[in-house]
Amino acid sequence: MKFGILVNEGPYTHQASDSAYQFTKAALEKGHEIFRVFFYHDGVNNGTRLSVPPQDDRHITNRWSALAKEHQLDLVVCVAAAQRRGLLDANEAKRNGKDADNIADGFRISGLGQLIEAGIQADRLVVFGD
Amino acid sequence: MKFGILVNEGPYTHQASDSAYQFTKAALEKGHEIFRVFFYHDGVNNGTRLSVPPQDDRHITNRWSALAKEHQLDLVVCVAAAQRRGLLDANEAKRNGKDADNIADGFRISGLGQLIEAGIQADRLVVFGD
Amino acid sequence: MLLHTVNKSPFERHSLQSCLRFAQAGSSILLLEDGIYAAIQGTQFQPLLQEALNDKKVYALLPDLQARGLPSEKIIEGITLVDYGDFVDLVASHSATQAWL
Amino acid sequence: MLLHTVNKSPFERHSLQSCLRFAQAGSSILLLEDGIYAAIQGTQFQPLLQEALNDKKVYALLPDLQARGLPSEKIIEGITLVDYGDFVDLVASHSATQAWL
Amino acid sequence: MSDEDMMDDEAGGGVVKKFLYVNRKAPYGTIYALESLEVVLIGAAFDQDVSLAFIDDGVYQLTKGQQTDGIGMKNFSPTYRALEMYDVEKLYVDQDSLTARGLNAEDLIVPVEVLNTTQMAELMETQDVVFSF
Amino acid sequence: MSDEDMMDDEAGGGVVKKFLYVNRKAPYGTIYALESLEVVLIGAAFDQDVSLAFIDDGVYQLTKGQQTDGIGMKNFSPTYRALEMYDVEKLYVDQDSLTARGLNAEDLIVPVEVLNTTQMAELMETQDVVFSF
Repeated sequence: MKFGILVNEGPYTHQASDSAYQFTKAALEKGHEIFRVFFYHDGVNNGTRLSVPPQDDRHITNRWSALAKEHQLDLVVCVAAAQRRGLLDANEAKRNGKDADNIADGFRISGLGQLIEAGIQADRLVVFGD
Repeated sequence: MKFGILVNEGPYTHQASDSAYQFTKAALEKGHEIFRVFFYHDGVNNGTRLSVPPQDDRHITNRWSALAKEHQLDLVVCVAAAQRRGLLDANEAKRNGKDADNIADGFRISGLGQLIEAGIQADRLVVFGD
Repeated sequence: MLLHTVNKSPFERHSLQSCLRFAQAGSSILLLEDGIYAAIQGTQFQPLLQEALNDKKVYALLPDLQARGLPSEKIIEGITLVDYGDFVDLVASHSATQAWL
Repeated sequence: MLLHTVNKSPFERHSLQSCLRFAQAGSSILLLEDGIYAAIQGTQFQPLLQEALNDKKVYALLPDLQARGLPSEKIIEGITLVDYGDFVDLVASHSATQAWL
Repeated sequence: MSDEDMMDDEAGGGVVKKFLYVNRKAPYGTIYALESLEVVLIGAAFDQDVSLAFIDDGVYQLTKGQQTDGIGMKNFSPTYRALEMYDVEKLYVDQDSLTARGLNAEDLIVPVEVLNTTQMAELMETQDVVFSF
Repeated sequence: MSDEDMMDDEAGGGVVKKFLYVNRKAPYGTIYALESLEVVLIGAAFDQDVSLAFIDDGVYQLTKGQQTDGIGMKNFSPTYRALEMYDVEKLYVDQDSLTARGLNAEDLIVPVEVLNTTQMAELMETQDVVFSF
């Protein structure tokens, strides 16, 4: 079965990203396909490569990046939500005249249409939020 | 009177930063002193210079920066909370082997002791959060 | 005396009830952000607020009321509407502020 | 039928009550994150959950229970403890999932 | 909306699903209402069978007379009136949520269909995809 | 804790204020409990008169038997036991919040003083600074 995953909250502050990660990992272990993980609202902050959590804590962004690499996951950060909150890739930084970007490996920035598409193409959409 | 302000939530997602800003501005207009504005939890995300809100919306970070410049406000971002969430200045980026930083003008990163100090030195501490 | 602030809708969270349980006679309560929904007449929270008004001051932040389309005439009698400047004065005139987040 | 998820403490927010008001007979409810506090015996929410169990399935996510120090023997009878793999199965076996955020 | 928002238009390839947007949060205190509306607007281009449900504090999103100058935010409530132009016409409001808040359909900025609990529950059960924010 | 956290030690310059940390949120579902505790630990170096209040879901922060391996987070509840070493010894728990949750003082990981509503309200009224997160 094909799953779409929506993550509405940023890393660490709410458990949403953790629950979404555990769900995604379990789905993959059961042989399901993850059509896309879409990060919306503060969820876009999961995609920063500048995070430095304490050494005895999980690294939420790196964990997503590693899972994406292992399973060719499509991790999509909403462009409008990301712009509001300061999550940019090199293109977005250039387009908006910013001198730095902060997106992590394995994440890409795209439009809300990608969320709608996940709703259409995936057999099930699961929402994790606050 | 000297006020300390604590902002617990990030920009746009919760009204906390807006309310804190309006309060701070009103206090300054009444001739009070703002000892410090301390950004904790997701509040650290108020200090990113990479934010690009829609043109018809307020620019929360720039608004804080401008107020800080006009009134020599001390805007302090908690280092531990900022590291978790990927908000770094040039020093922090270097120290943690990161290739970019994202702190905005007028914000500085420091320790939680700065919040305690605000509690001690300010006549009143006001908390804005979720 | 303390100034208590409540910024959550009473329909969504229990912050208001907790605040009212601990707020002492003579203290003040400021409703702001989504907390202002507690200030409207005709909801299940009106009796709670009216009881609070017997021995406490209750304030509601007018800019937050206006943003949410709540007309002043729908506010429970006895609740004082304030602006951000008044909010500053309230903080200054109370011994400390406790936010019921 | 729908799978409803509730991730909020019933002591803090009203999500569980709203969920239970709309959940149809035959649907399922999964309590996770802070939502698992609703699964404990002896609180004001036990009657609500027991009524729901008459015509719905109720699940609670074991890893979230364990994290919060809630022993399995304190869970309301009839609630099924599940892990993340079971959560996946539940999503797959219901027509859609509705999150009561 | 930026260019990227539009680039996936018609990605559905002819499939029509029932999409329900569940709105349970008040406006301005948090951004969920506004950003939910942004999804609805983008989603309208995909020709799915879209419904919006307003439950609990979500009914506050639709109140008339919102004036946001005092809090320095943009008043986005007129956008709900624009939904019709996007062919988003199924707006359902929970009767009990209105009543509990001392509101009725005349207090709302757009025409809506008011549903009782059973009707709303049945609407939910028929959906293929439920978005909550 | 990083170096910066310590650099303001003794910034109070002899002033002793009454600091109350109000904990009303459950652990793990959100980070507030953990990050509140981090403030308490840093604040302990400043020799203020510190009290912690656990109210509503905040009492869940103190439950025995927390095992977080399954959710991949760190179990920070043992840190409450370390507070004593930092001379943070005034831990107050609201009786009604315990009762509503079917808990009592024996279910908690540290010794606490259980207060009724009036006692807790009076404690609050005596504070100079109230931190809520």
